[in-house]
Amino acid sequence: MPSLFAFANPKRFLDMSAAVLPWFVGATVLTLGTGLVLGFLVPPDYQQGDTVKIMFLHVPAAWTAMMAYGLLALCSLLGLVWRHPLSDVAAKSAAPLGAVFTALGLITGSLWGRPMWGTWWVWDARLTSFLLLLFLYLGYIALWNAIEDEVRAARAAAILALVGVINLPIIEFSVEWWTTLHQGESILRSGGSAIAPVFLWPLLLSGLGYTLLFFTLWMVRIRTEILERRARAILLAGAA
Amino acid sequence: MTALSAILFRDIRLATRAGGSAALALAFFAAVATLVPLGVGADLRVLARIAAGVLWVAAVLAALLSLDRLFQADFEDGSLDLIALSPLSLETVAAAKIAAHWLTTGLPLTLLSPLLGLMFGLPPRAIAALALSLLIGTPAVSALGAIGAGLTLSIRRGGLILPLLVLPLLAPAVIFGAGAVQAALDGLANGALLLLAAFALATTLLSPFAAAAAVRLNLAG
Amino acid sequence: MTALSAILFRDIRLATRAGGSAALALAFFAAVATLVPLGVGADLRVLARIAAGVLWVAAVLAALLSLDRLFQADFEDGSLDLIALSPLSLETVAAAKIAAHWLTTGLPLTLLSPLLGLMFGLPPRAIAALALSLLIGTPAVSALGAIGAGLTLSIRRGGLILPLLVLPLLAPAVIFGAGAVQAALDGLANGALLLLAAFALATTLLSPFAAAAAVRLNLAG
Amino acid sequence: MTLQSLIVDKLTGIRGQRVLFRDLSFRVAAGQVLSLEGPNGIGKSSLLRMIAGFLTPAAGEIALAFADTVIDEAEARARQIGWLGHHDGAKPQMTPREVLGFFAKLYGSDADIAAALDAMGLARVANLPCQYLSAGQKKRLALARLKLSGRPLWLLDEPLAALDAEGKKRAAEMLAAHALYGGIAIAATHEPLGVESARIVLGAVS
Amino acid sequence: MTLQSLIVDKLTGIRGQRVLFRDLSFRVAAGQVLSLEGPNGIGKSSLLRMIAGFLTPAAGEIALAFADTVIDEAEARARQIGWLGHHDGAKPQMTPREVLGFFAKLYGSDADIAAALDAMGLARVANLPCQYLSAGQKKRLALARLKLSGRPLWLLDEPLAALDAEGKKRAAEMLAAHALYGGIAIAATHEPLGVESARIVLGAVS
Ligand code: HEM
Ligand SMILES: Nc1ncnc2c1ncn2[C@@H]1O[C@H](COP(=O)(O)OP(=O)(O)OP(=O)(O)O)[C@@H](O)[C@H]1O
Ligand SMILES: Nc1ncnc2c1ncn2[C@@H]1O[C@H](COP(=O)(O)OP(=O)(O)OP(=O)(O)O)[C@@H](O)[C@H]1O
Ligand SMILES: [Mg+2]
Ligand SMILES: [Mg+2]
Repeated sequence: MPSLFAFANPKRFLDMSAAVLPWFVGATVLTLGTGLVLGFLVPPDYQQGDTVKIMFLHVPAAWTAMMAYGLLALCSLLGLVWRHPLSDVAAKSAAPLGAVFTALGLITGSLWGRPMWGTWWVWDARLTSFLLLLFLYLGYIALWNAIEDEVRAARAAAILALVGVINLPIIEFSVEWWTTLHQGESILRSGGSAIAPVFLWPLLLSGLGYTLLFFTLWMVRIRTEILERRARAILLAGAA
Repeated sequence: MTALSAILFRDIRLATRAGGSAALALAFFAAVATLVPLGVGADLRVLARIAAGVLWVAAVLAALLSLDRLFQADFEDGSLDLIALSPLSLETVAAAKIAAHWLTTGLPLTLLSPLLGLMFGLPPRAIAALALSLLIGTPAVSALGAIGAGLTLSIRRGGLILPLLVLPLLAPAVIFGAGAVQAALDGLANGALLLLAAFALATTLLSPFAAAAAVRLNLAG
Repeated sequence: MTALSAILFRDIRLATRAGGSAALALAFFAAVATLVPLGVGADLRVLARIAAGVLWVAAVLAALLSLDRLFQADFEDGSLDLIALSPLSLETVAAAKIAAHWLTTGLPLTLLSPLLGLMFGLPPRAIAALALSLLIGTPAVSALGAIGAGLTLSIRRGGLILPLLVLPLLAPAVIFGAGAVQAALDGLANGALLLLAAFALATTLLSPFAAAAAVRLNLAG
Repeated sequence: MTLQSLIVDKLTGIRGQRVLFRDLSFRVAAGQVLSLEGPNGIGKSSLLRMIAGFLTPAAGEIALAFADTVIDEAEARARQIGWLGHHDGAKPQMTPREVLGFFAKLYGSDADIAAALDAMGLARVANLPCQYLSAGQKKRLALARLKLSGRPLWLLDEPLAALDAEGKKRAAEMLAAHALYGGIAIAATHEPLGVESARIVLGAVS
Repeated sequence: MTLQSLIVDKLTGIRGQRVLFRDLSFRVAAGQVLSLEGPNGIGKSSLLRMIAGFLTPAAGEIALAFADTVIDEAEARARQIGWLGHHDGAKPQMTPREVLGFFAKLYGSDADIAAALDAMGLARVANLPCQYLSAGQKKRLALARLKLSGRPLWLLDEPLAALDAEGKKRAAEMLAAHALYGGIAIAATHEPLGVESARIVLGAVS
């Protein structure tokens, strides 16, 4: 198993990612495709009706969004402590994706809320903390954009991301404390899942699909970022 | 004409550029609107009841946020001296800057407001009224704010004093604006929007002169 | 020790001078608190119901208002370079500045809050809870704000980004703070104040390090 | 209409309670460079700001004589002035090219930006955000902007500060050329301007 | 412990993508004044900020040799440095006396403030808010502060800019005295410092 520092070398990353990218694309299309197709073939839920199908778009989006912030924070830590350039790039590239998945979760969620709760939005614990998560992402992106100098921007954003993850559980807790109206952990509950396998498998599949989709897009963004920086370096070198 | 557009486009460019005020005013608006329910509670009936007031105040604050830099940024780096010597009258400059500020804050805020209206459980009619009232009212915020920005120009912590000067002046905008939404909420029509329009029109027409006077006075620094 | 107190007293002096942030934060707090009823309507039952949330949010915003200058003012005029070379560690400097900021904003806001509570028709018990929650909670605002101030140090329009960075992090403070007031209002005891205290303590202890780190990286300008 | 002379007549300048200069009178003819000298804090910058119309004189007249008219009113005088002050007027997030482009539009000049940058040796940093410019580079940018203002009366506050030898030479050439074309330049300075120039030395008022 | 020398070894400085200097090595002994010269934008200010520890070198060493120890770690080095940068570090709403008083406390100096102000000819404006000071007066204030920092290694960025002849003389005397008492001073400058000094001229890197 190659050490992190092996990946940390941008050049090596470009080669590796170039090799694996096609496979990721394939796997993404496959899993996400089947997951969603199965999802839309499931029988209407006895109480939720056809709207249940939104779940296959919504839940995975939510999962991926949260996973993305975890990765963002991890990369930030690596960048801050071990200073390898790639982790900065990785963190920077993860943020917009995470924000998009968060937004997706919010949108699909509220689309779901309309039939379920008769309203587009309710100030329920998880929705609210999810909304706050979106703000954390936006703040991170804003900070990156606002600071011209790349190294400085990376460090600053990293500090913010870390403060964010430390605070995230507290936010989650406080919001839970504030109110609870959203349905609870009904999938990964101890003592097996609460929803029928017909829902479960498509859900897990599309969950996997979303995850793969995230990693694929992430890789692409990192590659473009690296290449852009090289181009800029060459330009400036030429100018000097 | 090119001179005027030069200022207009430069300010818009600076505001919309990475880290510029436009996007951030939006984020501030949304963030404040989000914090309120956290304090008030999730009861949509209550929230709908206070949505108009809270969102209008939040919008005003979001617009004010970036107003203190309207002239000060140019003042501190010396650009304002150079602009003052340009063929443009300070009145024109002020007008251009007000326009740029509204285009980069008031307008985006208006466009975002329906979403927040939804989250506060406002019915469609009230949401329409909210957006409309912001569309009509936010120019007054930029305009009156510009006067404050001109007055607090030479004060380092001007950004702090600004809200004090401007918020009281903006009370009518908040009253009429929120009033219009309440009216739509209670399904009864009142002249709030008209009053708001009159107020906005008057302030927008007069403030460039007041702002220019304030700036001129501060250039003698 | 003298070095530390030098910074503490200097910042306090600058903040309490004419045009300093202390008085202005208060006025801003009051202005926002008065503006909201104008939008919401004068129904005291509704106002009392939302007082906790609105006042807490207003207090947070008032405190944030002056936070962006916490380090930036010293950064722009070169003082920060000189402070960084002083015998004090940046962590100590950050702590001193946080303390000074709280003493000149958080504390005054707390002292003013009962008055505004009255205006919102809060009963005595709730007013006490409001003041107490602000007393306990506002240090967290200064502390987390300092991190944001350090991060946005080198950004001209840092004052705009700061709220976006800090407000989400402050959600717990608002929730517990307002929660405590609600509890007092509904006459039932919940652990809000304790949770708030824990949150404030943790943030106040940790933030000087994060803030110092942020400042350090920005000095490499 | 061509500028013939700047006339300063019995000018008195007061800052706060302090009288900086009293009954100051002088005359600068077209094609002249005036170097304004005197100890720190004597009032050079204040005098320049007064001529520019930013400060109002406690007493006295400032007039611009043209072939056909005389302008003694501040508002109109401002339109004749090219300004180079202590602050560089360069937005940290804008590049030198953008800064010059903006001011060219603002002053209605159709000068060639690239050439202007090149003339001050800024070609290499033309697209670098101004926050990264060195002190001297910022000063050079300010000089480039002054030149493309196309105004007949130049007011410069310590134009040579922060410039290297080569930069000082370019600045001097700029002033010489401006004078040659019938312009007027007044520069507050603590070092020789490097061009043939009249001198006024401000001294403490009795 | 007395400072013996500053050693800069194979220092490489990079801003953004641009290499300012590569493998720069020099040594300044106690009692020496070094004048740092070179064209605009070559990297003088950057080098000073690097020695002060604000910028981290891309490669190379900066060390302070004392009679008993050697300090090569930035954090500790900072405690030996007196800084005079482009910005004056004077709060507009504070008076020169307050500014000096603050920094004296901060640096743990018990120097006589009034005397320090007088030595720089600032007695008359001692109680005037700094926003009203002239450019030269601000520079004089910065010099006064540098002196009372009591640090052995002085880093000065264009110390003479904006100073009048008499101010330049005082600055030169200050540097001479500092060197005499075994201190080290490095000054980035575009004009002769007026004291006996070693010179380093930065040039473009190949
Ligand atoms: C804007 C609206 C919504 C947002 C932001 C949202 C957010 C989330 C999040 C973050 C998760 C992942 C939680 C986790 O796995 O730990 C989630 C899961 C879920 N959401 Fe939503 N949700 C929204 C609306 C809805 C609605 C209206 C329904 C249906 C009534 C719904 C049903 C579910 C279900 C069934 C899960 C999976 C259960 C679980 O993971 O434990 N959501 N939602
Ligand atoms: N982020 C960056 N990207 C590219 N170049 C940069 C960056 N930051 C600074 N520079 C360049 O590095 C150089 C640093 O300038 P520095 O202030 O050290 O020069 P200097 O010798 O002090 O010049 P002066 O004599 O004008 O003061 C400048 O040429 C500047 O354009
Ligand atoms: N409000 C005020 N009250 C008292 N004195 C003031 C006030 N404002 C300015 N001054 C003084 O007026 C003088 C104006 O300085 P000015 O900048 O014109 O001098 P200068 O000749 O440009 O000096 P330098 O050579 O240092 O640039 C200074 O001595 C300053 O202290
Ligand atoms: Mg001057
Ligand atoms: Mg320099």
